[in-house]
Parts: sequence; structure tokens; C-alpha cells
Amino acid sequence: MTNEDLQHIITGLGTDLEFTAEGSEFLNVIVPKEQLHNICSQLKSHPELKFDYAFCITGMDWVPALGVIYHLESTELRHQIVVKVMVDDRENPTLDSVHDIWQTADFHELEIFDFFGIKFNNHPKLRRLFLTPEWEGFPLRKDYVDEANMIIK
Amino acid sequence: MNFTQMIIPLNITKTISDWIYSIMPETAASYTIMVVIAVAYLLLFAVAGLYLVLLERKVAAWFQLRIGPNRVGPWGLLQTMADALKLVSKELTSTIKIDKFLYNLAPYFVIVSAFMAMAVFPFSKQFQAFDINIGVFFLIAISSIGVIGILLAGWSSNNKYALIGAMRSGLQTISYELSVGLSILTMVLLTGTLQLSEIVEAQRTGGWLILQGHIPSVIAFMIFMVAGTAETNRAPFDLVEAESELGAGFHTEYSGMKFAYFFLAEFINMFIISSIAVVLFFGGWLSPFGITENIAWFPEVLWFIIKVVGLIFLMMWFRWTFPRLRVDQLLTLEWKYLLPLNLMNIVLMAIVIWLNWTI
Amino acid sequence: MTDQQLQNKIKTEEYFINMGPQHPAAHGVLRLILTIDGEIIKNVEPDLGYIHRSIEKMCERDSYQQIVHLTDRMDYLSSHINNEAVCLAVEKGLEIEVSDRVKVIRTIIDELTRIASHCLWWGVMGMDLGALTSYFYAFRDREMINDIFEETCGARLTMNYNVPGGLMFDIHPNFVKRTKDFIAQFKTKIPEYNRLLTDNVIFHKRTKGVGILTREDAISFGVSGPTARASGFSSDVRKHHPYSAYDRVDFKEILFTEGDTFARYQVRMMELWESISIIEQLIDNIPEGEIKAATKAVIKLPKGEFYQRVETARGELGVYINSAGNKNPYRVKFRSPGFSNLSVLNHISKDVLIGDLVATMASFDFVIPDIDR
Amino acid sequence: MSYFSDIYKGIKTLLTGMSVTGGYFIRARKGAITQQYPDNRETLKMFDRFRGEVVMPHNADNRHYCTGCQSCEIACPNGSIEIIWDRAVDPTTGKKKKKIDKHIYHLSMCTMCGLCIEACPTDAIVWAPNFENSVYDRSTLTKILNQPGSSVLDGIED
Repeated sequence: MTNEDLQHIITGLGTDLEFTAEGSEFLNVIVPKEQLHNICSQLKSHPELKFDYAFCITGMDWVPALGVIYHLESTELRHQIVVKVMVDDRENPTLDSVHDIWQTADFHELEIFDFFGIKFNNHPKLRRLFLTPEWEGFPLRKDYVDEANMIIK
Repeated sequence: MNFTQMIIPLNITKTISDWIYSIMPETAASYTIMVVIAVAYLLLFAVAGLYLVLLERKVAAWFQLRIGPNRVGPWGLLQTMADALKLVSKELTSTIKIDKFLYNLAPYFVIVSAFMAMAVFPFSKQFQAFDINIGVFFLIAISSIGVIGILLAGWSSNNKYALIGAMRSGLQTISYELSVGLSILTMVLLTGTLQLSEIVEAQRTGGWLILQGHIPSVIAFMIFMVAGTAETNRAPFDLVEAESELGAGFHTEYSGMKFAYFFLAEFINMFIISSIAVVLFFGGWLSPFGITENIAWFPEVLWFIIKVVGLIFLMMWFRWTFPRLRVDQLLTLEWKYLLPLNLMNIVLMAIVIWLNWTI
Repeated sequence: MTDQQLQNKIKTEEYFINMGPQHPAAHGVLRLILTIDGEIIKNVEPDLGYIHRSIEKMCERDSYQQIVHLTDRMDYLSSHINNEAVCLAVEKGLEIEVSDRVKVIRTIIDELTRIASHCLWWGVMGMDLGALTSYFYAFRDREMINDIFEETCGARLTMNYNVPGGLMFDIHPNFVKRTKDFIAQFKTKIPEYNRLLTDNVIFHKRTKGVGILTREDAISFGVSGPTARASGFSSDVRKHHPYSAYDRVDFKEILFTEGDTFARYQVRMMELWESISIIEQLIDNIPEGEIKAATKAVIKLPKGEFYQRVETARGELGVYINSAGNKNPYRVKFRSPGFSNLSVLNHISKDVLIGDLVATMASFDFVIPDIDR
Repeated sequence: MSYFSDIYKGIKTLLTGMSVTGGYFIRARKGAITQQYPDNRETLKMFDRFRGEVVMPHNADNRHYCTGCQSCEIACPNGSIEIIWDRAVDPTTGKKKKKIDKHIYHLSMCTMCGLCIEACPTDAIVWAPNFENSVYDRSTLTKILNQPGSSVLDGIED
């Protein structure tokens, strides 16, 4: 399915969706954070989309917004799409968890929480996965400073 | 018990015993001889255990396209001696929350029970410290005491891995004890005696027992080797240690000489199991087809050692080839395969003897 | 006493056990917190980060050429494939088309890497199940591949042979001959592997029906590579999104439907044959051509996002590069196969014995730096 | 009856496995792949391209090819190369020219990626197949690649 067809179908799934294909090989859909869970579950269940394989979930720090990028693929129809979601609140960023749609999100959300500090509602057990529980700050954010361990060129 | 009737091995020892009797009263002399024999056996088997370790390492290396230890002494012959020295000189460390008494007792349980079994081994006609009429029975009884040491070690270490290992060892030994016992019983049917020297003598005329009892004997031998390997906690039945699952199993918390006791006991147990097999199936010290029977100077003990080492090699071959069983499969193998086969085999053996089909 | 009362009376207690970070079956520093009832596993909770080096953060300060050598240290058993993933992503951004020669050489070395990785996996799988000899047989054969790499690339493991735009230097003159020698010899060794381990009855007992992963779960958990293909999930990136020279070679995607440990084992064993066949198709006619496309000394990717998927020995590796147009990337994400594969471990290890968990983990073929990055 | 055929098949596969290891046992002497490392130092030869450590070759007159362009320093991902340079008047042309004072190489920080050698325009630094890099003191891993009193070969442009 071409990106135009995908865009056509996905437009009907929610409101205020932004589409872009610029600078990327995939169709990018920017989803408002309130609709994230709803759109994602429709992306998986829609008979013409069937995005059942989330092959990459990336945390992102677009200063000032934080966000998550979902790379999705349909194992049956073999088309891909990129879903982006942004959250502006840097102090207490919160998004909906999609682990009930793609179970791989469970671990990837832990990783994103660990490095970006984005909290996920309804996540079964949000904890520090890589770092120690008492670690302060979120290392992959652009404003993270650690003078002892970071070498900046 | 009158120790003067003990079979005194070989000429040299006879001279020594004569000399001891000539210089002290009879009771004192018999006790002295007891101590001398005990010390001699201890030394003998400490060295034998160490060389079995070396053999294992060399054999493993050859199976695995390696060279094996070759740095200490010629062809690495002193390697295990050096290892033992290192272990002796090592500090004994332990964790705080152990049960001190049992923790320290456990290795002695294992090693002492292993050494006790030595007493009845018929190395050759003259070379047997203690020839009791229930020799086979004694051997089985002693060889299964060792598991108490393993259980104690696992329990007292206060370590979860050790505890799991010990519990596995318990169920493993209890199950496989049956098969060892029953397969030995099959052979005892054939000889009609429990005395080790008589079992060997019975093979002088009729050929080795594995041939005398043909099919049932062969089955009994196979079952005995499988169960015996399990009894000594060696791969593919080394669930007690199972390094990829439990770290080091029951001896995780042991170090230095106490660890060495467990380690040596494993190899001596291997020796015991092989010795029982040699006596029961392969004619003990008797030479094959009596080829050295008329050579007076030929030490019969050599045949015994050769056969035992052969069987030990077989057990090593098992170890370096097979994957490890899982704990439930271990029990399935025993209760579903070995035990029914064994019971059938006993009946078969009884029929064979009843109909006089033995060779 | 009713059954319920009796059960309450003899109730067992669950306890925790730390498998790792120092454990022989952890293959590194993976720490699993097991909840165990007797010997039956109730829950597996991985605790990661013992060798996390924050490669993604380091990438944000390095130039594109320098990123490549960091990926060697991720999945060190498929280092060449990792390098290639980054280079392909950068080449995608720069819109460079590398020559056929580069493509073919990359593919051959990819497959050699895969064989080497599977060899190591086979040896370690045997070792985890208690058959220690397999380890040495596998390493003997892997040594030949390492020699090939050492002669051509200069290093045995962390090769860093790829650069954006091609290869660092041409293959060594002995490369073709050595590879052919290896293939000829290795073909006689796989049947030996099978006789030693694959056909062994104890091995069958330990692996068949253990750790069953269904196709739906495999997809949902994002499992990829041989692990997914054993469950019937056709996830081979080489087939679905061909890169380098994979579109011009003929190979089968090995698919099994059982999803158990033995199926995962068989997929990898059969992939060895497929890798051999791919190498045989390419080794005799490596085309002539440029070894390195001209790039600027300072590579600046245009603004945008570039995603490259490759198939490493463990599964799908994704490289996501977000460029702001500078000489270093704005954000790099490595979607590592091990991380997603690990997430399914708890799901399929409920109510199994410790021995089964070890077998399952061995068949997943974890490389911990790949999970931790 | 499958009970007995299972036993038979099981034993058969076990014996097959034992035949593999047994075969290697018999051929143990020939098959051993062990390298007895410190003993074979004389015969042990690394491949030409082996990345052991970075060295700077000097010719008989104690001249090298390094112009001090710092390409390697920039290319290095780990900052393991530092060049201390100076400008000196070239006696033949009378122009001021860059000249290295010290080419410092931290072997302890090097990951053997080879980017510096790729970057060098004059091939002044090369790989040496030296793999015995263990030392007792970490500071000895910081090496000065240019020999004392050496100078750049004439005619190497920067």
C-alpha cells in the first residue's frame, strides 16, 4: 500500500492528525497525545492496516518537547508507518502506555522512562531498568549534565 | 572381631606384620597393624584420587582437541599435586550465616564414607584389607552414606543454589540406589554369595559373570553403569552441581581443602562404582582367559586396576559427550525405564538360573 | 481434612533467587531475578544495565565515521553487520550508491559473521545443557573465520571494516581462497555437530516442547531473527527489505512452526547451510569496482530521519538516525534484537524448571552488550 | 512396543554421540588445536593487517612523514592521539612550516578502529602487529611516536 493510501485511511481514525513524509522514507503521523492509545489500537485492528509489529520504539527529545516515535509494520501486508507523539511538559511528561497493543512496548517504555523520564499511564511496572533506582536525571535528554562521566568534544 | 585373621596383603606387608607381632603384645600389635593399614590406604587413595583428577583432565582434553595439563612435571604428572598443595594452603573462607557445625562436618561425611568403602575392595587375592561375608551389601550401604554429607553441605551453607543442589542430590540418590541394588542383586543370584572374594573366585572356572549370565548380565551391567554414574553425581546426571544452572550446587560456599574433599570424594566414588562393576561383571583381579594365571610374579592387582580404569574411562566418556538431564527426566528415567527393566531382568535371571542356561 | 485444607497445610513458599549478574548461564552480566516455588519458576524479572555504556548518547557527540566503531561493541558477535547497518543508514542519508563490489564483499562477510556467531551459539548451547565438548568443536571452526577476518580486516572481533561509502580497504588477496577452504571444511563439520548433539536423545528431551513461543506472541513482543522464525513469524529482513547483495542471491528463509527450543535450535542449524549457500553463490564472482565511494572528510547528513534495518545473527537490528543537518547526529537509536527478544522471556518461562529456563535462554542466544548497548 | 523401540533408539543416538568424541580421542595428538603461546613466540606471526598498536615508522636518518596536520587527532573517536606542534622556519624555503614536537598516542584509550590511519594523508602512522601490550604501569601505555630528534622528511607537503 502506498503512503497516500495509508494517509487516506489513517485520516479517518482520529482528529488533528498531522502527516509528513519529508526527510523520511516512511509516512509520519503526528498524533496528539490524548488520542495515542485510541489511534494505536485502531492501527492494529483496522483490517486494511494491521500494524501488528512494532519494530522500533524510540524516545526522543525535541527540545523543548519530549516524545516517542513508534515504527510500525504489518507482518501481513508489509507496509510501514511512523507514529510520533509529543508531550510539552518537561517536568512531568506523561503518555499512555501501548503495551496492551504491542507487548514489546513494555520493555521499550521502561527504557524510555529510564533515559527520558517519560511516564506511561497503565504500564504494569514502571521502574528503572538500566540505571539504579536512585539515579538522578534522565541521561539521554539534551539538557542532562554529568560533569564527572561525560566527555564533551 | 579378631583382626589377626585379617588377610595381610603381599609379602612385604607380611614381613612388616611379623615384625610388629614380634616386638609387642598381640592386642597392641593388631591395633598397630590396623592403624598402619588405615594410613597406607589413606595415602594410597589420596594419591589415586589425585591421579584420577589428572586422568579426567587429560581425557577431557583429548576429547576436546586440547592438550591438557602439561606444565607441572613431565607431561603434567604433578599438576594435581600442585593443585592439592594450593588448596591445602588456601584460607578457608565461609559466609557468616552458615550452620558452623554441620558446615564443617559435611565434607568429612563425604570423604570418610568414600574411604570406608575401600576397606573391602579385593584388589587381588592377597591384597584385601577386610574380607567380610556381606561385602557387596557393605559397599552399597557405605556408598550411599555420602549423600548425607551432600545434603548437610547444601543445608548448612545457607545458600539457595546449594540447597536446591542438595535436594536434587537427595532425590537422585534415593531413586538410583534402587537400581544399583537391584542390578547387583541380579548378579548375586548368579553367584549365590555376597562375599567379594568368593564372587571373584566363582568366575575363575566359569568365565566372567557378564558372560556366565549372558543377556540378563549384560542388561544388569548397563543398568548398573547408568545408575552408578547417577550415584556418583557425574554428568549426564550432575544435576547436583549443574554449573550452568546452579553455579556449583551444593559446594558453592566451600573453599580450600573442604572443597577439595568433595572434589576428591567424587573421583573416589567413581573408583568405587567401577570396582564393584569389575568385581561383579569382569572377574575382579582375574586375567582374561587366564593368560597370566601361571606367571607367578605377575601382580594380579594390575588386572584389577586396568579394568577399573577402563570403566572409569567409560564414565568420563559419558561425561564429555552427553548433555545433562533435567531433574524430572532424571526421575522418569529411573522409575519408568530402569526400575521396570531391572525387575524384569531379575525374573529373567532367575529363569536363566533355574533352567541352567548359564554358561 | 478437605483437599483445600490439606493444600493450605502443605503450602510451599515462593522465594527469590538471583540468576546473575555473575552466573554461568547468563553469558555475560545479565541479571534475572527469579521467583521460584521449589524448582518451578513463577516469574522472571530481568535487571539490566550492568554493562550499559550509553552508546546512543556517545553517538550524539561523535561524527558519522566515528559512530561506526561504537557499534562493534554492541553485538560483538555480529560486529560487521552492525557496522553495515550504520553505514547503510548514512549512505541512505547521503544518497550514495556503493559499488557492486562493496555490496558483495559486505554480504559475504555478513554471512561469515553469521556462521561464526551461530558456531559460538552452538557451542554455548551445548555447554549450557551440560555437553561441554561441543564448545571446543565449535570454536575450532570459528577460529578459521576469525583468521579470515583478521587477515582481511585486521581484527578478529571488532572489525570496523565498513566506512560510510564503502569499505576501509580492499579484501586481502588470500580472502577468496581462505573462505573457500573454510566452506569446504565446514560442510563436513555440520553433520558431525548433528551427530554429537542434534540427534542426541537427551538433547531432544531437554529441548522439545520447552519454552514454547507462539507466532502471535512473537509478533506482539517484537521478537525477531531465528527465534521468531522458529515460531513461524517470517521476520527475515534479508528477504523482506533486502540490502547489499541479498536481492541477487537465492536463499531460503527457514521457518518452523513449533516455536520451542528445539525449533529455535534447528532454525540456526539450517541457517548455517543457507549462509554457506549464499557465500558459495557470491565468492566466485566478486565484481570489480570502487572500494570506497568518495565522501567528504566531514560528513553532514541532510535534515531528516533515516532508518535502516538489517538482519544480524540474533535478529533485526534497526538504526534510527535523526539528523539536524550537523556533522553529528541529533539522535541515534539502535533497535537491538536482544532487547526485544529478552522481553518475551518472562512470558514463556512461567511454570517451568530452572533447567528449562537455561535451555530457553541458550536457544535465544543473548549477547548482553547487545541488550544493554 | 514403542517403549522398547524408544530405548533402542535412545541408546543408538547416545552411542552415535560417543563415536564422535571417541573419534577425536583417538586422533587427539593430530587434532589438537591448542596454541602453546609463550613457547611458540618465535613462530607466531600476526597477519600483515593486524591492528596491534599505532607506530610511526622512521627511516635510517631518523626522519618521518608526519607533517602535523592533525587529521588523525580529529579522526580519533576516543581522543587517544594528541599532537603538540610548533611552527618553525624551513631552512630551504624560508617559509614558516608546521612541525610536530610530540605525537602522543594513548594506547590505553585506543579501540583499534583504524580511523586515524585512514585519515592520515601522508601515511605517517601505520599499524604494528604487536599484540603483547600488557604492562605493569599504566603510564607506559602513553607513547610518544616520533623519536627524539627526528624531523619530517623533506618534500612531504601538508
